[in-house]
Amino acid sequence: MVKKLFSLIILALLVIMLLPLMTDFAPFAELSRVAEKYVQKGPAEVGGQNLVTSVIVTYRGLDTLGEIAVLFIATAGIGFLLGKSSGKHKRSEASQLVNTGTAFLLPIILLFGVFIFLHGHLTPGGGFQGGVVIASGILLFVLANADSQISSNLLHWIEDLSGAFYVIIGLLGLILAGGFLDNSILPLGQFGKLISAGAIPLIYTLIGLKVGAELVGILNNMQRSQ
Amino acid sequence: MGFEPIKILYALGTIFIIFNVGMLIQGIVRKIGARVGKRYGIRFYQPYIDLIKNYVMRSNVTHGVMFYLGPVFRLTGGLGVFLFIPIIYGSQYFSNFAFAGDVVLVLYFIFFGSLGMALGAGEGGHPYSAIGVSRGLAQVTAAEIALVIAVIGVGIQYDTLSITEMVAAQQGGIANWTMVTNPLLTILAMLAFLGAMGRSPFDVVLAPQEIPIGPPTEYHSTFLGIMQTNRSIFPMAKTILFVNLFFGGATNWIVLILKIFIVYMWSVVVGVVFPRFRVDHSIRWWYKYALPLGIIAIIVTTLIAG
Amino acid sequence: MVSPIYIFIIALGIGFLLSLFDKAGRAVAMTIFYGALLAMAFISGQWLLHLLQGAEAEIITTAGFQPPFSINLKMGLLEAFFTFLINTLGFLAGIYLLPKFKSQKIYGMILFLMLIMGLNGLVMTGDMFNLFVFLEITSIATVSIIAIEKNLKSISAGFKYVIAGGIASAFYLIATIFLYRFTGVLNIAMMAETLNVASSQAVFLSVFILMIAVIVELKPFPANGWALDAYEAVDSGVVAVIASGTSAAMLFVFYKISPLLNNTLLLTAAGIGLATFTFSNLLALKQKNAKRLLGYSSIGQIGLIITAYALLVRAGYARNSEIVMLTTGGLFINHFLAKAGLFWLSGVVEKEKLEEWSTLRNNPILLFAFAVFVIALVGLPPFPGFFAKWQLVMTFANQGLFFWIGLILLGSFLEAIYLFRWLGKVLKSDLKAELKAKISQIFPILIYLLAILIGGGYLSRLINQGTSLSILYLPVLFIVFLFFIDFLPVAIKNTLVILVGSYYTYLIIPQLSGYRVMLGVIFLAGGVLLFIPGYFKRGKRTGFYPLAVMMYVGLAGLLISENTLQFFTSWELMTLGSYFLIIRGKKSEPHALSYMLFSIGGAFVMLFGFGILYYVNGNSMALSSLGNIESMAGIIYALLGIAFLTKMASIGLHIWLPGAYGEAEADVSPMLSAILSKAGMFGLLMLMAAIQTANLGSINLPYVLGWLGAITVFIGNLLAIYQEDAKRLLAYSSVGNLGYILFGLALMSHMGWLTSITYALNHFLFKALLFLAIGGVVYRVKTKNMYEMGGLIKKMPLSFVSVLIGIIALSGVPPLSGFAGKWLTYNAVLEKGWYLQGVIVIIGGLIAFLYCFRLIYAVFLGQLKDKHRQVKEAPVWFLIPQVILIGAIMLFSTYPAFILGPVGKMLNDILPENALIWENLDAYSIYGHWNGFLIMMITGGIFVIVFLWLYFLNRKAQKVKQFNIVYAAERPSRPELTHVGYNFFAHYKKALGSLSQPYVTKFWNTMADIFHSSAGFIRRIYTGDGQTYILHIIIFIVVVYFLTIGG
Amino acid sequence: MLLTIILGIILIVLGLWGMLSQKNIIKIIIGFSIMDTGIHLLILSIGYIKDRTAPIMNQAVQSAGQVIDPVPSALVLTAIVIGLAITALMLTYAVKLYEIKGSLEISDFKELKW
Repeated sequence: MVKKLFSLIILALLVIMLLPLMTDFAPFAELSRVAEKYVQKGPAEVGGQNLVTSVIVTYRGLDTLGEIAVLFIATAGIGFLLGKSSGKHKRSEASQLVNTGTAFLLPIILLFGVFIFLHGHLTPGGGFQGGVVIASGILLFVLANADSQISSNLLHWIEDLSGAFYVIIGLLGLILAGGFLDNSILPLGQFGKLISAGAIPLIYTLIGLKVGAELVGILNNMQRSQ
Repeated sequence: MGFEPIKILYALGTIFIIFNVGMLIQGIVRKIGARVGKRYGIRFYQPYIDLIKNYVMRSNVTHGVMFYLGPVFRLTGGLGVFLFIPIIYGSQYFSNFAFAGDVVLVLYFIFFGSLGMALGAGEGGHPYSAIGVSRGLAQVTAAEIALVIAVIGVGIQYDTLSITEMVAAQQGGIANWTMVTNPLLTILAMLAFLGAMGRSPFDVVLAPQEIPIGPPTEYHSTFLGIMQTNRSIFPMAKTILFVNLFFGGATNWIVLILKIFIVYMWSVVVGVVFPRFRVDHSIRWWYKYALPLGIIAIIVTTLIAG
Repeated sequence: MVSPIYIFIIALGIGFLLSLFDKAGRAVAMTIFYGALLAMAFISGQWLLHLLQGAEAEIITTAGFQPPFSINLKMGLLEAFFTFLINTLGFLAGIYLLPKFKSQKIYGMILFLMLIMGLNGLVMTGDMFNLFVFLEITSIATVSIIAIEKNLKSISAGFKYVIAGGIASAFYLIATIFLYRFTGVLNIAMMAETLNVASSQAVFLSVFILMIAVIVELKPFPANGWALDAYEAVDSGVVAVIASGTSAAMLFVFYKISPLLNNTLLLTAAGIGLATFTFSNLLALKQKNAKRLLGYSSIGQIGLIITAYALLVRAGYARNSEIVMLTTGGLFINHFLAKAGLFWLSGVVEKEKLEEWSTLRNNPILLFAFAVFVIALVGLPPFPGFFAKWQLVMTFANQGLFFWIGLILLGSFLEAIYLFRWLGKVLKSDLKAELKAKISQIFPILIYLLAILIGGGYLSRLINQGTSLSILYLPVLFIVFLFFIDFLPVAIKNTLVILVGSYYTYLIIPQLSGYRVMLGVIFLAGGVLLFIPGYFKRGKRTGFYPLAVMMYVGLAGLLISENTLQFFTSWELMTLGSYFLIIRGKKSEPHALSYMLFSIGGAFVMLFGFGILYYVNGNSMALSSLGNIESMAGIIYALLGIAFLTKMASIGLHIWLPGAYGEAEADVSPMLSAILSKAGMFGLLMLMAAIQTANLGSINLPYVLGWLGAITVFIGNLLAIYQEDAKRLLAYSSVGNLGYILFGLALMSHMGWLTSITYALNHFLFKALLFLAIGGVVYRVKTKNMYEMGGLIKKMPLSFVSVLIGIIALSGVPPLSGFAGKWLTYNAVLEKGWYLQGVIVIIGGLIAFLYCFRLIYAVFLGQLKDKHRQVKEAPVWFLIPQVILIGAIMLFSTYPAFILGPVGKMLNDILPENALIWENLDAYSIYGHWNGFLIMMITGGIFVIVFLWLYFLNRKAQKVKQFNIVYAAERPSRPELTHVGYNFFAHYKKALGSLSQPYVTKFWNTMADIFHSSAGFIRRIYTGDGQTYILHIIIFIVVVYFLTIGG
Repeated sequence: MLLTIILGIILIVLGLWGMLSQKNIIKIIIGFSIMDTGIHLLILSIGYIKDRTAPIMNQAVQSAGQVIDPVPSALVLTAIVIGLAITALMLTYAVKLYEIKGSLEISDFKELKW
């Protein structure tokens, strides 16, 4: 109890400490120096309609690669941490509703996921979002089919190759264009079209696959270890 | 003042004189001691008889080299101390070998004999010897505190460490004696004298009446003779040192012997009056009383010397 | 040139594919894995070389846009250096972990590769948010790889780690986004250009949060329980990367964000660093677990580096200026190599408790590595940390940052305590287990061992500021050479050392002038002499020769030093060498420790003094400037004085000495007592020479030293008489004799100094003699307790003669040389007028008679024990130097003029009045005179005459049996009961009562208790509860914030 | 937008409170997630400019003055993914801890201390 009270006092002090961030803060009225340039020149330079995507995949592409790495490490870490599967265990059968729903929804969900990462440079969304959608579809599948085993081999192939291709595309940028992860290795195409913005759709596809595979991998690992 | 071969002869002469003085004083003192104790006592020439008896005895037993050399060290120490002290003021020849060093030399040479003796006794292997040495050394070093302070005091007062110069500074009548000019220091010195003489109350080392304790336990016959010889020279040497330092020295033999007798008597008088200290008592006594007194005396002397 | 971006391309590309390669076989995957690590190291290495040759830093832009519009990486000299360190560490740590990688899932390798890549990213990225991404890569990879050991401890430590890391990065993220708001960019350099920290409270707060987040990642006290737990629990190979690699990268991050910080925040960082350094080292005192101890030490070192960096930058040094690089860089590289090495060793040892590391003794090379790493951490030469710390103290002093210096030195001292305690335990505690070291584990350790050795040499060249340390290079090379030939037998090494030592002596002595000649003879010629007994040893005597030579090299270095750096380096070399000599004794571990602690404490005090000297003397390091100090002279002299007094074992600082000298090996004790102790004297001589010419104002330092010397004489000698152990008796006697030397020096007169040098020379002669003789006896009878000996004169007559001569010279009884010292003392005391002190000194000298007698009596006289009836004379190798020493004593006693005359002239440079006049062999002072030659002749003459007299009367004396004594009608039969040896001076103890009590020892014990119990109390904050650790972090942030804005 | 900033900070503090007051490891992780969410909200609020629209340069957007700052939006995506990864890892640790010791009380894991 004393400890909780003490924690409360400390947190109160923390709030007092953080007060200037609220009282002494003025929100942006104009775009920042960097953002201004992105908005002005982004469409021409990168060719993506969705500026957020342009920033994520190209301008701050290294962050994204790192982010993929984080996810990859987490997957590997979880796999490393949980070690061997603790044997088979029974799970109760899913209900009819889930089974039917899954059969009906799964293709749509997967399709939707693919749509999201393919259109990442045009509309809100992208590789991560798409990957998550795909993974959620697979989760549904797993829930519905208690006995199903997802081929971890396949997952590995998808995960590893998509990651490697992503790096290779980045490398191509370094060799063929202005620098590592430069998207202009492919023609920027016509602004606003699906096949445009250079390598962004390709990268987002790879990211989508990799994220999807990794999230599934994580779920798979967790599920198996219980 | 340097070494000349003729000085060896003079040295032998002074040794002869002082040896006899020592023997006689020993006899007289024992006699006085007995009379104070309502006994008849020995004849005054008894020490001569004892000495001769010891020298002619022929029981020859030794415990080893150091045991054998112990008395040699002892007598060398006694003779050395004596010879390093200038005896008669003004007489180069009766200053013996004082050209080799000053009062510091004498002060440290005193230990030469004691240490050698202690070593010899140590090799004797008798436990009581070791106990005696332990007590003796402990008490001597404690008593020496007063002596050292007294000597330093004299050194401060006369600004010299040369005994001859100290005596020179006291010439011209009793008023110039250290005894008069610096009484506190002299009191200290006389306490030191008690300690140096090894008489009661500081005689637990030899403790003659009790079980045969102390360094001479194992020594006998010739060894004892040498030690007795030393006993008649060494105390005289020490007494002469005190005479020189505090009582104006002496310009001729008569004055010297008189002064020796008087100064020596001081230890005898105290000895017969006061009972013996245990050794830890006496050590503590020197630290507790003589040391503070010495410090005061030094301060006073510094004031006197200006 | 291969672009640095390939580091990431390789790491990521291979990382992503590694599990696919694994399907082709583990060998394939492992080959590629190590190939990748090697390639990364290669890339950074080639950049390092390239940039070292003066190339321009490379800015790598991504996506074809310039910063701030895209993320940029930088490869400058520092980045190259750090990435090179990290990547080589990665490679070596990878090799270290090879057996684990081989047997475990492929994820281990992937995670490891990602971790190294993340660290590279932290160093190279120039973008604040990208930094966050790499921070998370590092953090997640670390947390994941912690699970390489899947036991409860690792897992729970990992959980605490991930939570704490999560909170730190959360704060980092908050700061980042707000800083983006205030500057409109995410590029750190541009952010620093546009940001005005003082412009608003919110800006200040954002920068503060940024800084504190980075600092929390650097594990500040007290918000570091999570890190400590991880250090303790995590696998050694991994924790080496965390402790060295991650710390390196995080320090670089701190370096990178530091342009954002204003002076207030830099001060805050420095304060946090210092608190961390001090408290970590304090708390480590109570630590018994090796890895956690290393954790405390790591955290402390990082704190020190932060403090050094922040304060230097705050003081106006450019962030990448030479000074900053030398100090923080040196400290960092030292920590980096040593800590990784030690953590790797912990994996080899596989033992938790400190003393169980003694298994390292099974492998001398690993033991050597351990010692080197520990010594490097403490900051002793010739390792980088030493030079860096020196430079740090000098630079801080130059800025007047004395308070900081004080606390840094205190922290360093605490660190030295536990590290040397550990080293001692490793060297001495019982060997219980075998050591199984895999080659994959040894290889990285050896590489870092080599690196730290080279690093020290390299830094010593950088640091010298025009004052060369080259005088020490050749001798140090000889030491290294001796390490290499350590497998040879004693005889060869001993001969080599004696030959080289003689030649070196021959080289050095003519270069010396003034009183240095005298000490040169003692240090070097004496040193060579005392190597002679070494022949008595059989076998290899592993480690003895290099370290003994190190001590002598230090001593010689002191003499030829011209500036404070040379002096201090030599001093530390000497200390280090002597420490290892002392600890060779059978039971000397605690004593060697206490020696080392007093020495290190003293050395730090000296360093402080030199620092102030550097400050007041306008950045001059010349030793000659000691004499003309403008201001603060009193403090400088006092500090240096304390330092020298520790080596002199003056009362109050003496408690290390008896054990150290007493428990050392037979031929080491004389080296220590006769030679090493004069190092303190040399320092004091130098100091006093300076004081002589300086104006001290109201502070009368010599007066204080004079009293100290006098009391030392008295107490040292007094305690000596109570010792039962012969060597301790001699050791306490050394304390007393060093007191004379101190007293003489403090007199500040020609006569006084002459006294002092006479004592020194004499002490060298007789103490070497006594220790050798007693050492020989102890070697034969296998005990040091005097009451267990007795009667040995019949078995070891030559040793007896040595001891006899020794004690006569010691006690100052004429005609031997000791008397010269006594005589000079009287004269000097009278001249100076320090009568009371003089009386105490002389009384102390009288007490010496007691132990002198006891030593010779209890050992050689009295009753021979039954078990010693077969004892032989001491080995001839002990006797040879004794004969030489006896000859020297006799010469010195008979012809003191030949030695003291020139010595007097030597002192004329400093103290012109020639107080002692020599007329042939007669010495005259204004008070008295003395003629050593005549005294010798007269005494000899009388002795011979009396002896002949006795012999004439008593020719046929018969030797009787041992128990043929007059014993109150009893016939004793047991020597044990008849030999009075135990508690010989009980009556003295009884008489003096409290004067004989060991107050000083009690005082230091109480001090130690206070430190340890406060450490025990404070460390309870680390409850082990992850939630408490979270609370600590938040408290830390809040409290530091309010302290920052409040102060 | 000030309101969301305040909300974000409230979420952060609430999350921390959860981490400090809850003994159950899962709940502590939930606290962490709440804190993370608060930070994401903060990031988004920083990029928001009043009365502007999303930075998607389709026909609806005529000039640069019409869109909000795309950078925080990009950053928050990265932050979310990273947060997800950390949360997943924490949960894995929770699983592992439960597996070893059968407890989810944080105060049960005090093997290492001092």
